Amino acid sequence: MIDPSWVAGLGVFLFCIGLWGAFTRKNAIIVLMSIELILNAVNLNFIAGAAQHGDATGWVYTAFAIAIAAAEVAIGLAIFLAMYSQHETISLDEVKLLKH
Amino acid sequence: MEASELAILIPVLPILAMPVILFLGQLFNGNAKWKGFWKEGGTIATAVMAIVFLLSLWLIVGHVSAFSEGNGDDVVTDVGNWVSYQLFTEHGDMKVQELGFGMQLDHVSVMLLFVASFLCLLICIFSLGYMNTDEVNENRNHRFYGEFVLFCAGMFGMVLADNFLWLFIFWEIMGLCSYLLIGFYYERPSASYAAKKAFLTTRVGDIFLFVGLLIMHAEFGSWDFAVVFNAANIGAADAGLIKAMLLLMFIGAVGKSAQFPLHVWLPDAMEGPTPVSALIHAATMVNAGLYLVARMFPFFAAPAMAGELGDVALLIAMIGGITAFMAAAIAFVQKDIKKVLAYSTMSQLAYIFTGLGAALWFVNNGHDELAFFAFGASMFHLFNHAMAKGMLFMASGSVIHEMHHAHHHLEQSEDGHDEDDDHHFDAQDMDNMGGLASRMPITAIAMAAGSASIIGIPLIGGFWSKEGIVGSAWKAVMYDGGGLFIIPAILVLLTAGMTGFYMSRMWFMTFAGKPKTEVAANVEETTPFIPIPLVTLTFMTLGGILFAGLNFAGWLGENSTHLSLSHAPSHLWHEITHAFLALGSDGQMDPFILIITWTTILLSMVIGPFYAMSLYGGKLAKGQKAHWSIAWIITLSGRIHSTYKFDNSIWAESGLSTALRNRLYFDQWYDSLMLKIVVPFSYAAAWFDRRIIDGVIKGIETGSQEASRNIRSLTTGSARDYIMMAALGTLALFLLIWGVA
Amino acid sequence: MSENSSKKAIFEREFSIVATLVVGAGALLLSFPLFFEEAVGEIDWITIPMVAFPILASIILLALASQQPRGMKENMAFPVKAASLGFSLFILAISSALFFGWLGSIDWTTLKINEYNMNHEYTWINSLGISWHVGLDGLSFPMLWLTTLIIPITMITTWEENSGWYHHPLLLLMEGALIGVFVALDLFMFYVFWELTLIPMFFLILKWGGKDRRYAAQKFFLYTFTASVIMLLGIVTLYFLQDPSQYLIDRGVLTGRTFSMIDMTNNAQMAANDGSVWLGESMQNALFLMLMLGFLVKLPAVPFHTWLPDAHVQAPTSGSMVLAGVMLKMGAYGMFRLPLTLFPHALAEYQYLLLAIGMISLVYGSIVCLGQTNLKRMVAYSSVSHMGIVILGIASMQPLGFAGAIFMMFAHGIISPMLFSVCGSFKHHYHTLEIGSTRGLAKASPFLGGYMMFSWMASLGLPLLAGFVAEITVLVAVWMTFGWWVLLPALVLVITAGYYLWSMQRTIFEGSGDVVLPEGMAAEDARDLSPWENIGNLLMALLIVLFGVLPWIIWDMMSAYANAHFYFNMGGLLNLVAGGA
Amino acid sequence: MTSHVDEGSQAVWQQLFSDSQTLSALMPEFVMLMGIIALIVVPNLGKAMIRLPLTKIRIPWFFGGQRFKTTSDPRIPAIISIATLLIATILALASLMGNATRWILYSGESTEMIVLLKVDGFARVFEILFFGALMLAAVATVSRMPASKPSKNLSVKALINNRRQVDFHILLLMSGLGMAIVALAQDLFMLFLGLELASLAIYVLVAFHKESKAGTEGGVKYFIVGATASAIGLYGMSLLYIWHGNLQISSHVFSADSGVIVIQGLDRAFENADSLAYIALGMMLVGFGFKVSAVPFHFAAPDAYSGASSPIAGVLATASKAMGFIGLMRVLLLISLPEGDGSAAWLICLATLSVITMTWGNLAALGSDNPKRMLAYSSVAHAGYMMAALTAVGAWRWGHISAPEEAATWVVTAIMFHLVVLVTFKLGAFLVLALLELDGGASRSGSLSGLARRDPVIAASMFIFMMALAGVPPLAGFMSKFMLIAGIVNVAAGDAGSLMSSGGITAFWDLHWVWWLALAVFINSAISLFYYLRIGVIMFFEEAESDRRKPLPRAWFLRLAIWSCALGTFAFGVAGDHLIILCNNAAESFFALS
Repeated sequence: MIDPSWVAGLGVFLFCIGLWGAFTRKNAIIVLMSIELILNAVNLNFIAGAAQHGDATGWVYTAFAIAIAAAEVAIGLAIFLAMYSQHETISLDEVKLLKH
Repeated sequence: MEASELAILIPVLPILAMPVILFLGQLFNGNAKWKGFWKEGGTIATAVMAIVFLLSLWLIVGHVSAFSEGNGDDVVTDVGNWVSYQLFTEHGDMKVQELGFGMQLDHVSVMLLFVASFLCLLICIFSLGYMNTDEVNENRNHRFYGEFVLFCAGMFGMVLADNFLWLFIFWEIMGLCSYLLIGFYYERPSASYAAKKAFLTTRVGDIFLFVGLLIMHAEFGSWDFAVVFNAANIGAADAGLIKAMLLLMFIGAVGKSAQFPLHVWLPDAMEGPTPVSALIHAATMVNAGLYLVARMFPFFAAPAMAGELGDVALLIAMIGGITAFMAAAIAFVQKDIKKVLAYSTMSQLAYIFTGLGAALWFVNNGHDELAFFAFGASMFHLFNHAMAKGMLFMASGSVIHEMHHAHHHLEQSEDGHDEDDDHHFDAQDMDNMGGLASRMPITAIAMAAGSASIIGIPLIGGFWSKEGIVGSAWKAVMYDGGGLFIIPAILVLLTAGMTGFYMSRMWFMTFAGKPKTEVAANVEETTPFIPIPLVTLTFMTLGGILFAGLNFAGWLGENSTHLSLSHAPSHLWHEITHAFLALGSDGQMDPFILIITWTTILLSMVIGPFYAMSLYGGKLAKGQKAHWSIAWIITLSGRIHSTYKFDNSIWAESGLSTALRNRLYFDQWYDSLMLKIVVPFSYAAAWFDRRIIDGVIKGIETGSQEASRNIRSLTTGSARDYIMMAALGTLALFLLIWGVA
Repeated sequence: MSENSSKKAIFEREFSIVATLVVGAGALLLSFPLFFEEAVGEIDWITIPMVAFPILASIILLALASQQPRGMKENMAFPVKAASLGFSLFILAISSALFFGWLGSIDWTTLKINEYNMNHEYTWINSLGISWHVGLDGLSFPMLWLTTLIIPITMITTWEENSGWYHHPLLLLMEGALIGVFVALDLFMFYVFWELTLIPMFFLILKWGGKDRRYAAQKFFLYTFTASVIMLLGIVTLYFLQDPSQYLIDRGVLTGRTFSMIDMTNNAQMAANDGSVWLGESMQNALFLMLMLGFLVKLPAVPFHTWLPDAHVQAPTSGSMVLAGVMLKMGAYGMFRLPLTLFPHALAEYQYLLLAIGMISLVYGSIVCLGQTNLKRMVAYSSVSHMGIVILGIASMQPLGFAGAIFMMFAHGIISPMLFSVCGSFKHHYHTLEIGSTRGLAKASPFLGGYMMFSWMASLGLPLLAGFVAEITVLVAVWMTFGWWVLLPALVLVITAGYYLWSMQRTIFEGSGDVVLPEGMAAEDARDLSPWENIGNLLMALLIVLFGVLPWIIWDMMSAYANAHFYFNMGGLLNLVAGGA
Repeated sequence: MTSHVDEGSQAVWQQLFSDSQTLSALMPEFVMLMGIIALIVVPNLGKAMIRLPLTKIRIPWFFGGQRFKTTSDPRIPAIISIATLLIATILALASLMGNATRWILYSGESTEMIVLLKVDGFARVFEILFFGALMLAAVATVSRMPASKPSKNLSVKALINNRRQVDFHILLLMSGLGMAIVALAQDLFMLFLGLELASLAIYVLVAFHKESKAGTEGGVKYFIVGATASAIGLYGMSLLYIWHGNLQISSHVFSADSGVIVIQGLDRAFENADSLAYIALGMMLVGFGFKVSAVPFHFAAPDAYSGASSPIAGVLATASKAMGFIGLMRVLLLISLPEGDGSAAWLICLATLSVITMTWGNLAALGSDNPKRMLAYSSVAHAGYMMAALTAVGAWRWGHISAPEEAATWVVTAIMFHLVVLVTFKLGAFLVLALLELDGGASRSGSLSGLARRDPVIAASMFIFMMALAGVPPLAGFMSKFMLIAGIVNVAAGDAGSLMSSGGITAFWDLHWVWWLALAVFINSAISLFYYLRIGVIMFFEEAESDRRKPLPRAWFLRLAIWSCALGTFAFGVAGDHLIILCNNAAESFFALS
């Protein structure tokens, strides 16, 4: 069995990538993907924790987290679509009507 | 009913009359009957003044007779409590203190009360003629009478007050009325300016008096004469502070009595109507300072202060001497008849200060008898001067009034008259007068009597007191080690001669010679009411000899003596021998004082008038006749004028003369002090307030707006930036937690 | 046209009925205790309607009037004004009845410290220990009376000048709030009313002010609010420094503490009696400074004064009158009520700081006055200067100084409204406030000139007018404590005279017989005061004379308060001050 | 914090779905659920029939087909939603009055139990807050997004509005349910679930006006940043899970059928926290910090507020923020307060955050011309005030003072009170803006100009709201700010008060430094007054813009909501006693453990 800390370590890695992606990428879809990466890191952590503590709730948490991530994507894409229909772009840098 | 029970009415009646007059005046302004019978309030004012005079007379007679019967005492009437409070003393306990109003009657206050009420009444009558016949004053005479009665109330209150606080309160009320009345013709810039100047200058003095009173309160815990003059209390007080207190109070007196260096307001105060000048700026208010200094007597007399307060006395005499000399010198060159009188007032008041200084000096050094003499002489001079000067001003008012009328008359008769001319003609300028003796006999006689009194022509009013003052000053030098007293002594001696000159000059320029203008030739003495006070006061002035006979000066000097008619002839003899032969109290002739006496008489009676005659005298125009009583003077002056011709052009064109015409530049200095220093400083302060203090507040405002802009510019609008900021914030959070945990 | 006027007539009738009903009902309710005192027993609660009714009445009037259709509102100005005035007069009647002892047979001069007449308490927000606690003593009653005097006079004076229909109700609201401040014995309540006064004043300035009224209104509100929140922090801290009491906790007070000034004062006094320093020295000092900041800004004292000139210059006459007449007194009142009563040691500690602030306010304020070119601004700075005297009186730490300071509050409270009313009339009739833009106005407007002269004279401390008593008593106390420092205030008396006389010379005097009007003003437009203004000014002038000639009318209770205060709170400090003079 | 077994407590332990008691305990939530279902079902009721297979019998199925006219009326969803929220509020209030604490458990295995929900006063008060705020929003929306009676000649806009009714109200109810779960949750993950449920609904609500550029943009930004923040928060939770093994907020001991069961919650574990735990804590702070819009996680908030319709913005500023504060309080006050001597580890960190937050918010609002953004920034500032109060509890010098719980309880009371009354004036202010939006927009301060003339009552209400926000007495905003300050000072004074009985002496510097936070709050509220006053000045001073001089539309529902807010603002200010007591009881139940 893989040591849970490796799993968690992968999680840290994914988290960093996700966070980095979230504020470096302009394309909204990619930002959304980056956020998904963070959520995946969360899942890995829960799994690692569950394995480490021998606790079933971690698995349950993971299942819920996946569901949440899915819902989030759905909503995100819907909002992006609405944005696209208004702004005709999904680049976050070009949507700057509201500022200051 | 005791007179003292009604005494409270003396100040209160006029105070109540003021709103009545003002209210009715505002109500009936322009009404014919109001102008006619009511004289725009003048009738009410006169009635009130008459009542007050009768009340005062009652009071005075009661006082004098009580003393004559040997059971007299200073009457102190407690009228009521004003405010009460508690004081916290150094010993850690509290004491209840009450400030009440009460009235005190002693010889000095009785004398001043008489002077005030008598002159107030006379001048009020004078005003009926003077004010109500001048159309400049039409429809606003009620203001004059309202302020006039208020002033009278202030004077009576000040004289009667039994404590220094109320003295001060009424003192200030007089100041206010002085301001209001000088500024009666408020539309004239010069009057408005003069009023402000008078108020401010006297107020400078007043605050020193005020601080002095604060010290008095701290030292005695009270302002009541009864407490303050108690020798034991004075003994318990701190000598240094008492000295400071007296000095401060003296500064107040200097301001009020227009002494050097706070004298600048008095000449300008002549902007007011002439009755005002007569009443306030000659006869009554300016005496307030003297009264105050006279009231300081017990401090100098207190055993605990013996020898301690000589400096103060010397200073008082010194200021007196300087002012006397300076004012007389300035009076030499004045053309305005009222200005001459104003400077004369200053000069004469200064005499009294010198006399008082000597009296205080004596009493402080333990020479009570000399002190009482000097004190009595000073107070007597106050009396004489008030009577004479009040009359002189009224007489000058008469001249001015008639000049004005004549001018007006001429103007109307001349067709196509240029209206601007009106402003060029100065009814007060003596260069426009001349030869009026025949056209205004009453005025001329009155003025001659008044001038004689002021000059100190022997046996006439002022002579008796002036001699005493000069003599006292020299005695202080001679017998009491007052080395520096030599300065005021010499100054007052010289001033005696100068007085002779400028008073004569004024009289001759006005009444002698030929009319210098057409206006002067057409003057008629017709205005009603004016002669009444002139005649009355002429007798009063000439009656100085009676007062001298009554030992009036002695009575004033020492509270224990009393007036007695039966001893009058012997007293008169006593006075005459003393005055002319310089007999001391022991009956021995004092040769030195004799010299001084006769020098004074010579200077004032002979040399001064002689020069004046030679320069300004002259016979009347042909066909004009003066009254016999003055005709000889004019004739004499014409002789001297034609015989002795002095070339005074060197003096007249010298720098000294220019300086005197410019009043020794005091006004310029004070003005430039105000305009170049105080006003710019205040503008700078206003700038500082707006730019710096408020600038900080505004800076905070603009700064926060700036900060707001900067902060909001961080909200770039890009979601990526938001996330980045959040991430950075997270990092910062970690670091913070790390640092602490 | 006819339809409109008939509408108007109907409306006026209806409105008059409603307004009469409102006033009548209030009057009836209030008169009940007046005439049936025995029937209702104690009348301790009398101040509560004095606070509540003006506020309610003004809200009702505002609500009634605001719901009228457009074009009708202006027609209502008269009945609304009349109702407001009627109400304020009634409040005046009650407070006067209290003063003269017609009501409840009150003796104002025998109160000890922390004893109150009309002491009444209702539970308000029990969980925080807040109650509606009212009471009056020799300090607060003069202020209450002043308020009830000044508000109707203000209404009368500005009857015509400000024609808006909600002007007078705002003044009524102001009156309620001000009375609330002065009667409150609960710190929370005190603070609530303290801030509530800002709102009507804000609107008065904003609605009827001058050109820069917007700036001035905001500055006024912000500045004083900022200072008072810091004061509030002090109050809250003080609150939590008290012992939680089990008794209160059992009664449902969650924190176990109250905001009662009486309790706090008692605690402070008990500590002072033991010779100890209540709350400790540094705590006293900190709290003292915090509370004082709020009050000094309100007063205002240099350097926290710059809101005042702006507010005054921009405010309408009524605003200025109430602001200068009563609102500034809130600051001084607060000082006496809180920091001076609770923290005598801190007062001793900061005596010289107060001296400095007072001196600077006084001297600097008067010098700045001299440099002003705007009449109202000058008068505003003169308020700063005069309030400096109040601080000096406090700093003197003498019973006489305290009493003098309180009298100064009262005297300035009747003098300064007159100053501002004159300025307001000046502005109203001549459309300018520039000193020097006119000459010889006394000719065109003799009443204006006369009142200006009178009020100026009153303000510069002429004897037998109200201000003099205050000045002399305070300065006596200052001499006794600080000695020669008194020369500075004395100097100010000259400067004060200087700027007042100078300003008169350049406005109502001179002109060489002609009236010089401001540019662009036709000669026939130069009018004198309206009857309303005349009446208002006359009333104030009478008051000024009354309290100048007979100061003991109100002085006695002030002096009694100061003495009681001094006996108690300064008891332990005697040795500290003894070395002062 | 301490978690001891309180044997004699009234607590009732219930397993999820074990009996009808659970149902009754969770009645408001079930009502919300029913409401959501009803909103889905009712508009879709129609003449749909199901034909039984092989027969010709058609059974009415009612779901689908040609819709009934009455049930498909576009005005129905609003009624359902308002009714649901109303009933839920009433039930929550009833439950609050019942005052029994119930714990809802989930039994994993026989020996392992997880406490999922806790029904107590704390949760109920917040639920009332949430439902109330949402109800006001729903009522306002009746006017803001009016549904029209179906007819042939409706405008396109009216048609769109009609079609959106169901969506809007479903989302509203869902967010309400999510918030309720947050209030109830006793497990961090459960809390997170509720949070996500609410957030996801709100993301959509923000972007609801998808035909406007601003709406979609605001939605996108809010979504992106929000999703990131909650992902970070969740990551923190997962770390915590790794560290501790469960996400229970507090520890419990209770007897079950199978014997005594001990749940070791995070509160116990934090006594010996290591850096991992602190990192996790920090990350959770980010997640909740976004919800309460604390600086620097607030950036999307102004954009979202100005993009969203005003009632929704109001919900964001009140209910959503309250939700974030529940999280913060749970994490900070229940989990990570130390027991021994000393202050909380996050004390300085949070103090810094709070001061920066309030100052930043106020300064930014100072120059903002858009009233909605201004209110957004002011909402940031208000978050700062509340965080300052929270921070103060961390200064709680354990062992030094005799009655620490009271101080902490007081702070929680103050925060709850503040959040509750915030609904009245913050939401009220947004509702006024909503009214202006009906009249052509509210995105410039000029939109408010001349409001006093156009509609004095609304202007007066707005002024009341502004003054309440600034904290001017006697309005609710003053009361709440006053209580926050009182909380801070109470903690700072500590036991200083009780020393006084013996005439004791305290040096000023003995006050804990959190006292200065109170000063910061006050100075900030003074700054804030500037921009609140400016709104008043604009309304009462400036002339209305030339094209906006007519009276405001008669949106009665919206006005009703505004008036009730104004009334509440005033009433809670002068007579907030009952609410304070309510909040205080709730706060006590927040700390009560058993």
